[in-house]
Amino acid sequence: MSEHKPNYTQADMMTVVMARLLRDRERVFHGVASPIPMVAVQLAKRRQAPNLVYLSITGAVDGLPEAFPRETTTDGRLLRNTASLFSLTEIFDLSARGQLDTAFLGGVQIDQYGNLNLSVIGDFHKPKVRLPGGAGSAALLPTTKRAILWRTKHDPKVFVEKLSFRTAVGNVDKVITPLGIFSKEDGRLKLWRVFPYSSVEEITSLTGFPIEKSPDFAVAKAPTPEELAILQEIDPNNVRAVEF
Amino acid sequence: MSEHKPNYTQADMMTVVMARLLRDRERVFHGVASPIPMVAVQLAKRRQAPNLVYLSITGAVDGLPEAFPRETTTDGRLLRNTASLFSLTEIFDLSARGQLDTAFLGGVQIDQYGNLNLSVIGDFHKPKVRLPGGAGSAALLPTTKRAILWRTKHDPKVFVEKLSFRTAVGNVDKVITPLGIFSKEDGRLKLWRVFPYSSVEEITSLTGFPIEKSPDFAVAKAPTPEELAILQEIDPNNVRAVEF
Amino acid sequence: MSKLLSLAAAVGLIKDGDTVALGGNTIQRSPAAFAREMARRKKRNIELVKTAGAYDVDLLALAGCLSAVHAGYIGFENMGLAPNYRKAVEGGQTQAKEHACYTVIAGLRAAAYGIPFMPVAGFLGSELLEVRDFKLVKDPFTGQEVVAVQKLQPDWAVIHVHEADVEGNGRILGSQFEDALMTRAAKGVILTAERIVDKSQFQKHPESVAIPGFLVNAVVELPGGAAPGSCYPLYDANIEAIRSYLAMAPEALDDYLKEVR
Amino acid sequence: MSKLLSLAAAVGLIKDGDTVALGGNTIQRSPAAFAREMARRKKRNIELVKTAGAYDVDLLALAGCLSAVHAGYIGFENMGLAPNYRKAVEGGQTQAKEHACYTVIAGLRAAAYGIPFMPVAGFLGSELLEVRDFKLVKDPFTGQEVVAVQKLQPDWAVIHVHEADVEGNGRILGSQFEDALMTRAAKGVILTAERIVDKSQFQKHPESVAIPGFLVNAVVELPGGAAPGSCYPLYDANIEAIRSYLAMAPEALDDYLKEVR
Repeated sequence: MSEHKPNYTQADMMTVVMARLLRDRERVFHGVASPIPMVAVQLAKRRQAPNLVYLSITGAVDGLPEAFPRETTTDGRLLRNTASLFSLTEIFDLSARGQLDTAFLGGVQIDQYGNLNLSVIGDFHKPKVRLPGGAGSAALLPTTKRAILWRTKHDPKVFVEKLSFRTAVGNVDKVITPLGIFSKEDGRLKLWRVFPYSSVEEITSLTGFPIEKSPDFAVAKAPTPEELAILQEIDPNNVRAVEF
Repeated sequence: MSEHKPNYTQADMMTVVMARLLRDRERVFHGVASPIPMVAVQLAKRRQAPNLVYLSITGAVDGLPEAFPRETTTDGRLLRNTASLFSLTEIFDLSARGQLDTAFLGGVQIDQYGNLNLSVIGDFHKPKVRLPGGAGSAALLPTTKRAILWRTKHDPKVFVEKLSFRTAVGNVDKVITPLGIFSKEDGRLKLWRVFPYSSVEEITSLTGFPIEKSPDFAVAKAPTPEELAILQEIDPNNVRAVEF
Repeated sequence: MSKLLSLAAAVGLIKDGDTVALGGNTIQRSPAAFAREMARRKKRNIELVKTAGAYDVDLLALAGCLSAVHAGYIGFENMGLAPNYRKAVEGGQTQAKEHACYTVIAGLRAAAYGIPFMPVAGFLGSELLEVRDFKLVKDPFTGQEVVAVQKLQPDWAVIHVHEADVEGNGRILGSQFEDALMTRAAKGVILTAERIVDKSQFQKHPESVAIPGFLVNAVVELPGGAAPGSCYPLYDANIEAIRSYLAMAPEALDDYLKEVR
Repeated sequence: MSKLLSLAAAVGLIKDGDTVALGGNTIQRSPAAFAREMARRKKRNIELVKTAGAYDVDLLALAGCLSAVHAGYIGFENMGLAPNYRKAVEGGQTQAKEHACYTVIAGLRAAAYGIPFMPVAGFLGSELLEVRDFKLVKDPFTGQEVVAVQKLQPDWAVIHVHEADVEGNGRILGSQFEDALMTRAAKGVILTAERIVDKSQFQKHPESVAIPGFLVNAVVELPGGAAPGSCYPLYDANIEAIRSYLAMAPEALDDYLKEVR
């Protein structure tokens, strides 16, 4: 990492680039345990995507929480402001019929094809570590128009050559890490952005699969003062950093 | 018919025997165009079946209308008193999973097996008469625990040797006509009750298939003064007679 | 993002040949005024989807709009058959794609769930299996055969609601019928509403708002839009008007459409 | 017909070996007090059904009640893994019948709709297809292959609601999660309720009452029954209590169950 200490955190960086990927009017979903997407959606709505349709497990449509819950992203606080309820079942149906634009999904392990493992380390039936499970991913990843993955650790145990188990496969578009962003192009994750405080070398050394740069590779723009100001305003308790 | 004019109508008789067939606590459904079942359910609830669960297309559960609608049985008036909504879709599901006790269904033609035609007279694709269609019957008749059919005309065009078209087949238990009641036993409709003002001979002459008596054959008990009094109270506008 | 349109503009979204699901049930809360405007605009080769229909379907049949009707029941209940629908089917202009109401629901569910077909219980023994496009499918777990209904995805769902906001959130009081499912199954949704309310009204009771605005393409303010049918608890069906419609000579349709707005 | 029972009597309805669906989602409105009573009564060989679970599932795993868990996600979200569920699965006492949450829903739908299986979109490419009991089925209309999920019919659905009447009508405020579906899929339904209200309260707003009484076998008055989870908007999750549960040594369970009612 650069020695010059930036005026923003890795959590800020991840939240800001995630928000920038969102488009106005699209239908966006996040599930359990998704603090960064929860904050990024509100940031995007304050900037380029005021009419983004925000869906979550709570059933809220365009929930606008006064404060973000810290330990969970399925909390009733997300219901504030909603004018109708659209349940998780309905969100899966929406995705299944091809009408969900963006789903945020995580992965304990992610491979170079953007496939992910949330199930087990070791054998499925006699696991060394039983992980929480893929939640919606096996159903959503193949049906959402695009998935944006994120993981707040970037090391070779996360970005692996081979998954212990393939929980889900599908329409991954981008993978956001604390150091940069992969883009799935021609069926593989290519390095698309490196964050200002990291480097291709650092990412290469911390990734379990070979790094290839995207034709659109660039250094990501640092969070702007405006972005940071909005973040501070909407998330003063720094819930976006809770996964670090 | 007997020359002694009874103090009740054929509609009263049909309504009363229909109500007597209902049991306490059972789940009972009627659909569109079902004035006699609509009234019979309330009569049964006032007598032997206070906890009968009454379901209709309106979504009402145990609706208790102040007055019965005359032209339709899907009217919002049936919603009065309901404490939850249980839609038509849910009623079909309930029946499909084997939890609907009794469904009331009609038939423009009914054969000796209790199969019914509500679709066409003539060829299905080039019909002589296009009938309204079977509504729920093809789905409900095979899945409800029992169906009670009724028809306010008893003649050889209704009770036919051969249906023009077989719309639905299934768990018919009883068929109520203005003259008597058939019971399905060993796969066939047997004459189970004859109404006091009719006779086996009359029914035989007005039925298109051969009449065989049920081992339990009897003359139906005429409506009691108590039954008639309740009918008068709950249905002073004689909606039960609207199909005559 | 207001989605408010005039009735004419909303009807204009529907193209000849489209498949259109109509909300409500028989003479209850069906989009009657919308159907009349479709008739005025001489929509052609429309395939209707409805569980149980009456005035709306019959009027569109009379106006020559319908190539086919997917429905479980078309009739006027205790008032009798649907005369013009009957004639259109018997004359061969309109195809009766008869369903059990439940198979309409199953087809809509398949569309809403993004699957090509729905298995459905019951239905065996019905000759509808032979004359209509239902099939059997084997349960891969037990080998048991079950009826399969193909996905039925309308181009449009047209729903008459009590209240809508300009973004398309819609609230139905009382009987919901199969309307919410139709809005999920269809590619596009048009609401006609007794009145337009502020979104803040819905934000107080989101659980009573069955139709989220993001599924809706257009909203038409249309008080009385279900008449001569009912819109419980706002108004009852106008039985006299329905009986007079039923008694009308087919040639009188143009005058009728001019007169009844 | 009052269906009011004590908590103990309601838990007594559940037999060893039963399959039990629990309402709520993660730490929101799950039937936590009911789960503790199941633990106290040493229910054995229970198969749980849940879309996303946390405290309820973890506690029952710790108490040795669970032979299997059908779920999409079991964990404490931003607070970490479910330690006792993990151990029970890793030790072989409890089988993780992992689903995508949507396939739990699909299995419940099959049960609710009375069909042996549900086709479901997506899921292809997941190794869950190979290690779990999912199959492929051919769409009889197009020949396209689609994933089939077998009917998942719980013996019981246990749902914590805000309000119930003695007949079993139940009202949930805010997030409904998949609870209504569970009540349709299960053979029997038990409600625990923050408060018992008079039926007339529901008769004013029947459209907000998601669970009709006739599906319900037992109602337990149980204020705070979702704690330490939330019951929005009545109370938030008690995070301190959850963290202290997570830090607890397994041997402390008996004391914990005595202390926490």
